[in-house]
Amino acid sequence: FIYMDNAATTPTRKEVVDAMIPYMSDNFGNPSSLYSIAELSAEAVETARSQVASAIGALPKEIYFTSGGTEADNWAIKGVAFANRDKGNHIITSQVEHHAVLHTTEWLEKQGFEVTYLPVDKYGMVSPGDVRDAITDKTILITIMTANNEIGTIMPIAEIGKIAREKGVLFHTDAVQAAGHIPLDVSEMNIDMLSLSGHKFRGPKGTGALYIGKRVKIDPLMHGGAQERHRRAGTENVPGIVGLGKAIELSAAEMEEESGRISSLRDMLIQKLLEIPKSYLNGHPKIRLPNNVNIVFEYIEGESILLMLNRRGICASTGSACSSKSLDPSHVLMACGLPHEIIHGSLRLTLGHDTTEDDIEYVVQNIREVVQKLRNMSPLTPPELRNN
Amino acid sequence: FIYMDNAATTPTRKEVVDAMIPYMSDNFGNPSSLYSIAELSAEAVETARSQVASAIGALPKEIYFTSGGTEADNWAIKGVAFANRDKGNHIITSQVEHHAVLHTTEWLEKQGFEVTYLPVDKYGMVSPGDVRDAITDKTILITIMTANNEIGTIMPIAEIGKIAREKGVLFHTDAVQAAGHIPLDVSEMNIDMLSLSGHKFRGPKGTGALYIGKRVKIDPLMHGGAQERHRRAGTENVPGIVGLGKAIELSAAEMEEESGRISSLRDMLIQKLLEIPKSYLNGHPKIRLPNNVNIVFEYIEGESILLMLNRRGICASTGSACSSKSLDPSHVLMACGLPHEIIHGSLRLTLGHDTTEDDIEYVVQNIREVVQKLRNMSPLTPPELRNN
Amino acid sequence: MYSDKVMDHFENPRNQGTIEDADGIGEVGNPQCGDIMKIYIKVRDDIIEDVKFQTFGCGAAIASSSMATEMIKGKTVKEAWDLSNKAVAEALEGLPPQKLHCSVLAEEAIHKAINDYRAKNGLEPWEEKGGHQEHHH
Ligand SMILES: Cc1ncc(COP(=O)(O)O)c(C=O)c1O
Ligand SMILES: Cc1ncc(COP(=O)(O)O)c(C=O)c1O
Ligand code: FES
Ligand code: FES
Repeated sequence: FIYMDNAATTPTRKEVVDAMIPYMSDNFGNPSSLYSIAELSAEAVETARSQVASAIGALPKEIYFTSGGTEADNWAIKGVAFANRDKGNHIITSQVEHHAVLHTTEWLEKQGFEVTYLPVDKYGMVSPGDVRDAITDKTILITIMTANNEIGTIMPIAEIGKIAREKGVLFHTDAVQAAGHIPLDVSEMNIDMLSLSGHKFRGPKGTGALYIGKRVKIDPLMHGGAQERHRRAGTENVPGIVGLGKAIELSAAEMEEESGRISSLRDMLIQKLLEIPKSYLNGHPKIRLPNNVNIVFEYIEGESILLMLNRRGICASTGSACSSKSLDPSHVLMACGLPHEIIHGSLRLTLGHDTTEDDIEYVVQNIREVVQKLRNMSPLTPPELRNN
Repeated sequence: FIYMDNAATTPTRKEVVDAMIPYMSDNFGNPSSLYSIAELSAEAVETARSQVASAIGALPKEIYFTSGGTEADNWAIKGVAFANRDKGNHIITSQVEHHAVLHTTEWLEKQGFEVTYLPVDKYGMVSPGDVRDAITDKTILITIMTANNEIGTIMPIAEIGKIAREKGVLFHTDAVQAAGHIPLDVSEMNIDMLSLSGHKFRGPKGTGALYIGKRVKIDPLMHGGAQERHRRAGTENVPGIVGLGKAIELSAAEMEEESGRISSLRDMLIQKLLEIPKSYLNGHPKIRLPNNVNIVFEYIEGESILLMLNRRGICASTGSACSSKSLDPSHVLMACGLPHEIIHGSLRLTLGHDTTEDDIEYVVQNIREVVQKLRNMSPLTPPELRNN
Repeated sequence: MYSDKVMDHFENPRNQGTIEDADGIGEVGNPQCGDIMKIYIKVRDDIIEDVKFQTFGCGAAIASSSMATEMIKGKTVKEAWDLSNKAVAEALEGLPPQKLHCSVLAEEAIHKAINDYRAKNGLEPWEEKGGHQEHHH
């Protein structure tokens, strides 16, 4: 099959699996223990910490391992909210964040916090000026994602970081889709907290990290043992942490070459798909993740596109409500101002390490056929686009 | 080396690793996706859910996967606290809980909750009568562990469950040390929530589960995507979940035989160690985990015992402050009424699947020597116990 | 997620298309919800002689349209009216719970088409159940 859903998850790369295995049954010690075998685990965790740190321009002691991007986001936001309640109760975020951010801030609203959800432009981009204008003397946190998971738009986070630093407000960024794919530097970009997730860059599922800069006052999300310098309790997932470290190290080393190759495949795919009539690109035409294609085909519905592509061995994703358990259409495409019926026909293709030019050809050919087949079936399709 | 710290963590068993590997690089799909390869992941997660459910007498739909015991404890306690604030703000727990419970309730105290920390008897046992007496009309949760991680004492949780159910209060039990080792049945025992952790029964680190019965009203701890029926967000750690399921299934199947074998080794070890003068058993003499030995040697200090044992290839643990990052002596042994200086000489040996009778001999011989060596060095040792 | 039967009707939909001189047309849903279903019927001697559909919607919506049209073809108008969404879902070997409402669409579209036919022939319309139950887009 052809896997074009690398934004959902990626296969764990072989080097990563190989690095993990020794920490499962052999060097299995609990890093908190005193004996020699446990020291091997503790050292492996520290190596991974350095690997993550150097990929984002942080210090090793500023990296905390979590169970994934969701935990990192929940921790950053709830942790800062509860620890800084005396300073204020206002949080700024955007309408196009991942649910790991949005459902967290919604929950905090129930706990008495106030949240500003900034709008975006038609490309899904947050404006730094809007961020600045939203800051009040009660604002304790700004959380804006580095790059959007659905449409791939890369946010102006360096500008937002600068504003946040000037105003003395903490700035968190959900870099789950960006880390391992585009260059990031927490100190240059004035980022106080950054979330990342291993399985988005060919690392293991169930692993992630939160970078926490030195000026951040934060409560734990996981209370308990003294792990992670008393900030994140729980026996360390040593194999997972080792895998995360290895994956980000390799991604950083290969980033330049890999993102060049993938973004030209992306551009080729976009160009060919836009030849299909009544199709439009979602997200920013240029400032987007190297691997993201999000395109809308009018008159048809996303879940049925996916099902037909699946029968042809192609894995993709959609923002259509019909494909989601909650039956809500993509909040991201809504925030970009697209009407419901257009959102329903959106298709996200996210390329990966294994994607080839042949794959692009095959996918384009099949999408053409599927789109035509579904348009023939749809009551909305105008006669000139039917061929039956 | 001889590993006698199975309460800290266990090696992941080979069958479990083998079950996990296929879900890393091959069947790597995100269970929430629509295409066929993702269905393999989704099915694997559901199989694991049934495996966990049947090990504790629950229904599959009552099992939620977490990143470990700590997350399960934090979720159960904070989740119920925040969701039931309108009903009351009182929580009952015990002084001997794991820090994953105690530091969570301490944090909740800062958020306006009131917590009763029940005392224990000299064996570390909570009295069901005390639980009953502590219940007020503001009580929303009782959380008492199934078995203690340091001293192995098994709590009267069926009685506590009965009281909780009669009084209409939710009952959570931290079964992290018990699950996979002793029989548990959430419906017979009237348990509303139960935490378990994979790496304590030869499953993978970074995996756990929370059982949530149908009468429980609970907020998520991880907000975000719709995973785990909207209750625990975050891309599922599919290999980890598969490993957890496999490990608990095997543990349940082997429990009777394994616990018989291990508890006779435990009794042998206890008996031989108590032959050392001025040594005492901690925890309940009979009602204790099959694999737990916790013994105190007067006049000496735990960290030095561990270090010397480590040089002899023996891995163990202690309740001494000197070995813990926080430099507080074990709160469990304190709650049992032991004086500080005695606590410092405690040694925990927790047996496992690989423990043999030869190991017991070797360990006893070495502990004898180490205890004598350290007693010869200690200013507290009375002359008749010295041999130098 | 879907049964083989659903996938078969989805990939090879029966009775897809329009009828130029239809005796009755029923349309339900709206594009905002992500689903529109249109049913065309040709009736002769109280028998559904021909039926066609057009659907904008998910796999379940398309498969339900296909199955429902197959199930009413050759039946009397009354029999067609009595086709329940449950029967359609059963014939499809089940639908996921969150997709049951897609089969309701088929039932409703058929009712609309039949009442359109009745109206055109000067007959009292039959009472429709009304509304999209369980339809929470
Ligand atoms: C932007 C973004 N944030 C957060 C997450 C959550 O990460 P995880 O599923 O690893 O917990 C994801 C992916 O699902 C994401 O794309
Ligand atoms: C009784 C008890 N509860 C909770 C935990 C925490 O489990 P984990 O470290 O897997 O998060 C442990 C083990 O460390 C434990 O022994
Ligand atoms: S048409 Fe939207 S869920 Fe079926
Ligand atoms: S004597 Fe050194 S820490 Fe206790």
